[in-house]
Amino acid sequence: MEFTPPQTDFATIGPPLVLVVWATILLLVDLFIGNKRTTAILALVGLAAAAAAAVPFYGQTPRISFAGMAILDDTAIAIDWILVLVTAITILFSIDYLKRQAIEMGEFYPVLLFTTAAMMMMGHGRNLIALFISLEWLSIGLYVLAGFAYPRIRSQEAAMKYLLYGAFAAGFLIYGIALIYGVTGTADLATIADQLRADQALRSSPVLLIGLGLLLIGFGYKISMVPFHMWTPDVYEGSPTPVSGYMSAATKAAGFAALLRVVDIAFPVDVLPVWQIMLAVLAALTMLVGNIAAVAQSNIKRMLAYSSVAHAGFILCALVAINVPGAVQSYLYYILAYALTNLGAFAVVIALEQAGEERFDIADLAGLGWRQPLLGAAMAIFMLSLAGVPPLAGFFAKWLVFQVAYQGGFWWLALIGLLSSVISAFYYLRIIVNMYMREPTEPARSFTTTPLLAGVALAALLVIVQGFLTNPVLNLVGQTVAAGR
Amino acid sequence: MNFLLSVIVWLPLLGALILLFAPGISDHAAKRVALIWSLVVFAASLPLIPGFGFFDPSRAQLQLIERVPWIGAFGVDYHLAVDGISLWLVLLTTFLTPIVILSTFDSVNTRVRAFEAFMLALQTGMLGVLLAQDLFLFYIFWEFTLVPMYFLIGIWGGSRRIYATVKFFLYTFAASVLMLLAIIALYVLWGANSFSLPDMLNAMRTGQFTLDQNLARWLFLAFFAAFAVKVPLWPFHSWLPDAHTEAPTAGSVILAGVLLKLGGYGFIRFNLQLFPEASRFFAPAIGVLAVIGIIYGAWIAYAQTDIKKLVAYSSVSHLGFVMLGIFALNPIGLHGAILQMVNHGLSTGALFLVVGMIYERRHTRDINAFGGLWKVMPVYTFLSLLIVMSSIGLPALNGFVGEATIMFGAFSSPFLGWEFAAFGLLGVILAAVYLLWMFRRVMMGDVTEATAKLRDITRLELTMLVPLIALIILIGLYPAPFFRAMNESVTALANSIGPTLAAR
Amino acid sequence: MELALFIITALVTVGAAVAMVLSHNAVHSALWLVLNFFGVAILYLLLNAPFLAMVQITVYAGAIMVLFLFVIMLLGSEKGQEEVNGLPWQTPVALVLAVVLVSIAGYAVFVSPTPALATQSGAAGTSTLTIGAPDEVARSLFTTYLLPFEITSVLLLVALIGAVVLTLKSREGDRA
Amino acid sequence: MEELLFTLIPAIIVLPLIGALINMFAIRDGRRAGLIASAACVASFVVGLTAFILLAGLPHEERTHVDVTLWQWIDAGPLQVPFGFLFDPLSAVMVLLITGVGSLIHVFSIGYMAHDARPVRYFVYLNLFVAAMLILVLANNYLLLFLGWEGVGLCSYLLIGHSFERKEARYASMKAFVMNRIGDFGLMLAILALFQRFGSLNYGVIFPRAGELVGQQIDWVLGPTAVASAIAFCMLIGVTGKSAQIPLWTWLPDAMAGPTPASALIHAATMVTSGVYLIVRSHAIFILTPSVSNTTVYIGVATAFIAASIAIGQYDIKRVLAFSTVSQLGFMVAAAGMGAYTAAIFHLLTHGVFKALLFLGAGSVIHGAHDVQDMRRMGGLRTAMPATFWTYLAGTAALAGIFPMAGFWSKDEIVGSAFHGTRFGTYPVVGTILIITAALTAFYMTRQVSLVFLGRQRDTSYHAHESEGIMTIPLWILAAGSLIVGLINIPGFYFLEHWLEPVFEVAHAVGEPLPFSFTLAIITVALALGAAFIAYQVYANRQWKKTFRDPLTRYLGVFFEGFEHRWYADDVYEAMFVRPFKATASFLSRIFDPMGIDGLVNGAARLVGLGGRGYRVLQTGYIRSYTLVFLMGVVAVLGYFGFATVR
Amino acid sequence: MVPTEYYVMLSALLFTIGVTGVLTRRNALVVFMSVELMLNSANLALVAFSRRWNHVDGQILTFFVITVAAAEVAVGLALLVGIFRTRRTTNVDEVNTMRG
Repeated sequence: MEFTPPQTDFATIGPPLVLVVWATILLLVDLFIGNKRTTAILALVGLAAAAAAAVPFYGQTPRISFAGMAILDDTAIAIDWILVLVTAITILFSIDYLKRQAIEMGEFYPVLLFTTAAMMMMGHGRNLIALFISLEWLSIGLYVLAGFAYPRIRSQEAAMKYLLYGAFAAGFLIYGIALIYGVTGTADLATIADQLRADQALRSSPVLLIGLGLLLIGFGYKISMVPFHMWTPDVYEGSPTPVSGYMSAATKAAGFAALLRVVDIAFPVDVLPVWQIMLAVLAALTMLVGNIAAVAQSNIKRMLAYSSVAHAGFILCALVAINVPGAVQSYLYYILAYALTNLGAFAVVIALEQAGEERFDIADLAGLGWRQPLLGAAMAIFMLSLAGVPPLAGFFAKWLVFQVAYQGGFWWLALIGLLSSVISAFYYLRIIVNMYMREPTEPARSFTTTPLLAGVALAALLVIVQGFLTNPVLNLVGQTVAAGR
Repeated sequence: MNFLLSVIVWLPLLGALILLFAPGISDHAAKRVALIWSLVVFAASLPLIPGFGFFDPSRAQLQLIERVPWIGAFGVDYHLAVDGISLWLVLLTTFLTPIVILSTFDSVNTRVRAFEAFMLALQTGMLGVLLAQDLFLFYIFWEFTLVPMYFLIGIWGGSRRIYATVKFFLYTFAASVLMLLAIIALYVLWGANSFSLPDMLNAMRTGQFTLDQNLARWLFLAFFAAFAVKVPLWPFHSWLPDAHTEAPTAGSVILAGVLLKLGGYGFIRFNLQLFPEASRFFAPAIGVLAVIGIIYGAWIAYAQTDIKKLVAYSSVSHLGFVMLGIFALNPIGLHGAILQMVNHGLSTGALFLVVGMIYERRHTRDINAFGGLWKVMPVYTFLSLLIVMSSIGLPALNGFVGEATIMFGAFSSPFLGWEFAAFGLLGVILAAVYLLWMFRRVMMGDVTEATAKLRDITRLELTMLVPLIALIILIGLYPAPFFRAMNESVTALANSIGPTLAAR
Repeated sequence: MELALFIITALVTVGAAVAMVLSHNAVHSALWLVLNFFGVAILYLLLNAPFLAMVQITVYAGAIMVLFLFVIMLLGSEKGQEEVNGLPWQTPVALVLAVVLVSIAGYAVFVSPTPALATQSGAAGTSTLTIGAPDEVARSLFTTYLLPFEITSVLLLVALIGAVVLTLKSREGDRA
Repeated sequence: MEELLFTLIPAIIVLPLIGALINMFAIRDGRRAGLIASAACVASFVVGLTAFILLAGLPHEERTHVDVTLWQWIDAGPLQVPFGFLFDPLSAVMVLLITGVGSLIHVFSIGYMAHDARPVRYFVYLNLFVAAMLILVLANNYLLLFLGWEGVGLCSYLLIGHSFERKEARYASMKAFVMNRIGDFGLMLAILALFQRFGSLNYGVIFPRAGELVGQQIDWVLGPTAVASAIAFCMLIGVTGKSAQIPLWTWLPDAMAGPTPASALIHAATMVTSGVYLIVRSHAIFILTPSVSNTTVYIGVATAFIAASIAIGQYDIKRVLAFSTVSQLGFMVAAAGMGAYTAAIFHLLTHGVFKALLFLGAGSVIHGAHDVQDMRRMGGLRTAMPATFWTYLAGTAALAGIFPMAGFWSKDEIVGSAFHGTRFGTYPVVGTILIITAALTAFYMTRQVSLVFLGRQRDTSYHAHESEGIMTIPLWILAAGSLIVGLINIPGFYFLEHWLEPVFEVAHAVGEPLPFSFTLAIITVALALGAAFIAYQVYANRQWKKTFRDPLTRYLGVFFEGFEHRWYADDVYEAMFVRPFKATASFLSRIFDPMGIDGLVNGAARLVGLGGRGYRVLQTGYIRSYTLVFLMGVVAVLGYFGFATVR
Repeated sequence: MVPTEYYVMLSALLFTIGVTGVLTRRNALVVFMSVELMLNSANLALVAFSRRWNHVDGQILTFFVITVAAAEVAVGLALLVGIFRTRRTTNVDEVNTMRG
């Protein structure tokens, strides 16, 4: 029985590979490191290496390897870099937080790196199996991170809910993959598309469509698409705050990366437009439900959770019309803008969160803007950006995705998106109101440390700059999008 | 290529950043720095006055064009230019800002640096709105103006400031996003990968870009929403009394003085130019709303006991005239509307200043708490009277010139007609009713114990009011140069919309 | 013959599944599930997948279910973990939805005018035992599916660390 | 010569303005301010007189072309309005009246305002007023006329509200301004219409082309209406406002709350006459529309009669004069409506002189009686203030139309026109009413003189004294004027008629000189004398207390109540307009705006908040319910996809 | 030969039973078992399809699913043990401190 070694171009999975290797080493090295800050710094180094691993291939022809399982194109690299950025900032935020909350364990950073690698694989995957396993991989990592504050009850509850929900959703996802496989005989995204192109009957097969629906659901729950979002607020609230921030930024990026691959490569609009309207309705629901629910929140983490649901809806607007020129760029642009902004917002929460299990309410922000000018200003910038106020990144992002949606023929989606972003402005403004326009009831402590402030400042700066540099940022991801299909 | 407009637009923001970040600026110094800075900006804008060789009033087209590609992928340009329509509003903005900053010398004593910085940032936003010729750039400035204003009301405002500022923000924001959708629609429909307004208009004129009639009307309405709320046109006005009442004096002045004008400006610049057919179609309806606003605002102002609220409702009424002038869709109406925007900025701005002065003295704005000011504060009252009369529309003062011109426009407009002018004139009567009622209660009457020891106007306050009053009188007696500078642009615009005079 | 075997096995697996869901005792549920796994393993055999059938029995019915039983015993939670019911109306709704779901499936598989699942005569006819033979599986795993395979290894590593982290009793500086 | 004329005309206006500015910024002393103001006004009169003479030196047909444009006022595309003045015979006589009578009033004020709290301000207003009035009559276009029109409104507001500590002054000032505004509304509408029809507002463009309006109609809710009538009617609204005619007349009696000399200037001699001036100026339009002209006549005559009847029932010395003014304005408006434009202007001029005299006389009385205005508290002042008495008597005779005083000539011309007929026909009923009104006039004036000067002083709590020379001299001058001013249009010579001819030629509105009717003259004078005699019998030499009831109460009953309460016009207005207006304002402010319009806005926000809270109920915290929702989503999505292709 | 449809229907049935279990049972351990049942039924469908296409891909997928399930169970049970330590319950309905 002959054995043909597979064609393995490790460059195609360069960044995740580097991270996995580095994380494994770090896991071992950590045992001998007393100061966990060192571990954190080493993790940052690993991230830098991972980012660097993609540099030589940026702007090149896409490379496909591992029997078509993995791809390296600019989209993947962009996702990698976004993830590196997010993870790095998360690490900056975590260092002191973990210590203060007395949950400092060296394993945190390797698990974070492993999870990040898994997320990167979502961007590199070109096969439903690869995507499924990557998704499970990152899910397990996130379960661990969510429950990292063991034995805090909320942390445990978050992990538990996430895990049950995730496993439940995984069942649907794998069933969807099974059905797709059943009708097309393949799990390779590009081949699926070829089959669909070739076979008219296939395109109207209910089994295929049900499979597609299950795929959308299976990935959609990860990005908190309504009505598959209900885990989000509880998990975000209960998880250690840096993890919440990380989840809101990185998991979304990864989930959207996978959705992009699935929808864009396997079910292109020109072949199978039927999912568009479905996804558009879900996007509208996501925007509305997320924003409306956030209005009634008083706990800031829950509010940010619902806000992240809403933003998933905004990003979906671009996905709905992904066939439009510039859609992928806009999509990624939004993911970047959103990731930076949301992460920054969580960082401010981190800076203010006391040790223990107290709920952190919006009212606790009172007077922050004057007590901590930099922190307050940064938070204000994040909130305005999330609300979509120019000239911040969030505005440009919204403009791009709504323009894409409009161009794709979904003007009503853009309209709903715009109106729901007005609703969103209400609760974002409430944060600013509390920070600047109310006097504090009691002198609140804050825990601003250098790494945290650095992270916040970095995020804020990027949020401001991204808007003005919209063109370069768009070009960053725009080079080879078409070729990656 | 010259950079005059860019300098005017960005200089204030630079000042704001300096105020925020430069170390060691005391509150006291911050006021001075801001004042000097705004004066510099004003000085920089002075060359725009016709006759200095920068702005040529004999040309209808955009002038002093600055255009640089910005977001190439989507054809967004950094594109500034000025023409007769925006010229005076630009100058009004640069003129009012130093006065407004001067008004903070007495009235703002907390977080001064932030206040002045927001004020300057706001100026950049407003100027940007007036000068941007790229739809997208315009929108950015348009939305950006909300932010500093939001903070100004929210931080330094009265007791219900938070409600007021959130309402202000959300209401305007909600309406503006509709405009964003319309802008996106225009971009997509045109398909030329450009947001440039002049280019788009050119394409429309040459027939390269035609809009379906129904769609154009919808888009018109989307723009209408944004501008109508900003103006504010009845019945979209309800944010204004709250915002005005709660805003600090400086905020009210700039809000009434410039921000509201951006709505009217937007109508002229965008609705009229982009959708001439829809403008004609909707002109009577908007005219009706404008007239209702004129009467309604005046009527309701009469029932107010809060002076600021009264002035706020008077703005609703006065801006109704502006809308009437705009949708007369003829050169006279447009002339009047633009001049009336300037006038309202001067008069109502001054009115808010005047109200602020007694608020500083008494810390109340309740009309019933005053009386007999004419006796204890004669100079103050005299100036107030002038301003009130300007607001009432007394001939020989600026308000009359604008309102009368608008009325001539509306009366002879083929889209409106004499009924609109007649009902609009009712508003003129009512203006006298509520303003004189206020004047009677506040300035006339016997001195009460509370008002007996009030100080007459200070030199600082006089410095604020005198330039305003000088312009009020100047425009009242000799508005011709103001009209002439806008004449070419306005006439060209009006001619592009359709017939300008009703058949006799 | 084959059909008869299928039907019998199917009935057993479904019955075991239902019994698992209905059992009040968690240990019983686990045992019913084991039975279900066995039934599925038989179906695997019917489907020319002997290797998977073995894996099913050893990994699923063996390792995983033993782990389940172990935890049930450890926590003593075979009974009495269901007193609190926060959602009394949940069960009927769930049943209705389940029926709808099965109906959709039935429609898609059998009724739909475009039956995409019809056994493709050529392919099915030649279906042989060889496709599921261990060597075939191995070849695929280490060639085509090398990447997922490697990912799986990392996934297991993460799960391992996670299991440790989530239950570690004491840690440095633990004050909580 | 003509150049000189051109430079003089702006000076007429600028002089009082300069006076006002000097007083405003440089003068703090009341007496000095009075002198400066008077000087400015006198200078203006001198300039005006010079200009008048120069104008008279021009050939007949050139007299209507003295047109000076200072600068382009409004330059808004098609709307071109100059800041320009027209010095034609009509404006010339108006200028002389305004500056002439104005000067005397200024001088008188120096004395009268000597003890006032704010004399400087007063003189500023006075000068401003003169300037505004001059702009009104000198404007060469309607918009500039409107500037003066509203300018005098403002100044009257300021003057009425001069002693703003007094409640009635505050209210009266506002009432005056607002009522004037209502009238201005009509005038402005007329101006708008004129522009729309003619594309210009200049008299020089409009009047020669006024004939174009014939046959033009507009359709509106009341059916087709002639454009000329519409325009004229709108103007008429303006006239009723400014000249205190029905229905906008109630502000004028209240306006007596201002300082008495101001009343003399504004509410007697000049400002209120601008309505008459407007009709005469716009005769080219009015002659096109007999219907509106007739309406004007009826309004005038009704006002004349009603106001005269009210004057009978008043106790306030100034209020009697005020109603007399309203009544006399009714005469003028009626004359103007009939097309007897010269008669209207003639009466305007004579009335300007003798009404100023009467008001100043009343001022002198009030001044001498230490601010007492109630005639019941006076009586017998003849001895204390003889100069005032005699001059006042002259004024009374003039007003009552006693030969040979000025009022006789001018009133007679109006009544004569009514009977003799004009281009619109004869008005015998109107003429009769006017004669009766004239008799009433003699009655109430004699009543006043009797109550104030004759008999004995009923209230001795004050010591009455004669006013100083600076006040009495103007009285004497005006008394003389009351005698001679009637000569300017004396039958047979008709100086005024011929002087104004060029003005009316433009629209071919020159009328035939009215033949003098001795019968009519004798009847009117006899009636007036009879009425005066009755009044004298009733009111003189009685031993009343200071709170007596008028004896007419006994004879006239409710009618006298009606006189006394001004036919309840204010109450009716209050109930019909003011209260509903206030109630509506309150409703809009308290209910409609916050709950209706803003309620929708806040309601939308509340709805979102409600949605948010409602959603929180769904987010139960039970993972099982989350999975249930998940499953619902699955069913929905699969339901769609399962059946998406079947359709 | 038994048609693929039958297998798919069977797997759908089993899957739905598993779903019902997740939705109705409150003992976290039984919920996990129900999830395993769901995954198992998906596997059945995969293997059936594998036969249909006559290649091994579906079976490989099944293999991965089993592995993933195992890993998930490991983490999940560890978490359950942890929760049991702090709360003395495995009833999912008692784990609801966060809501709204």
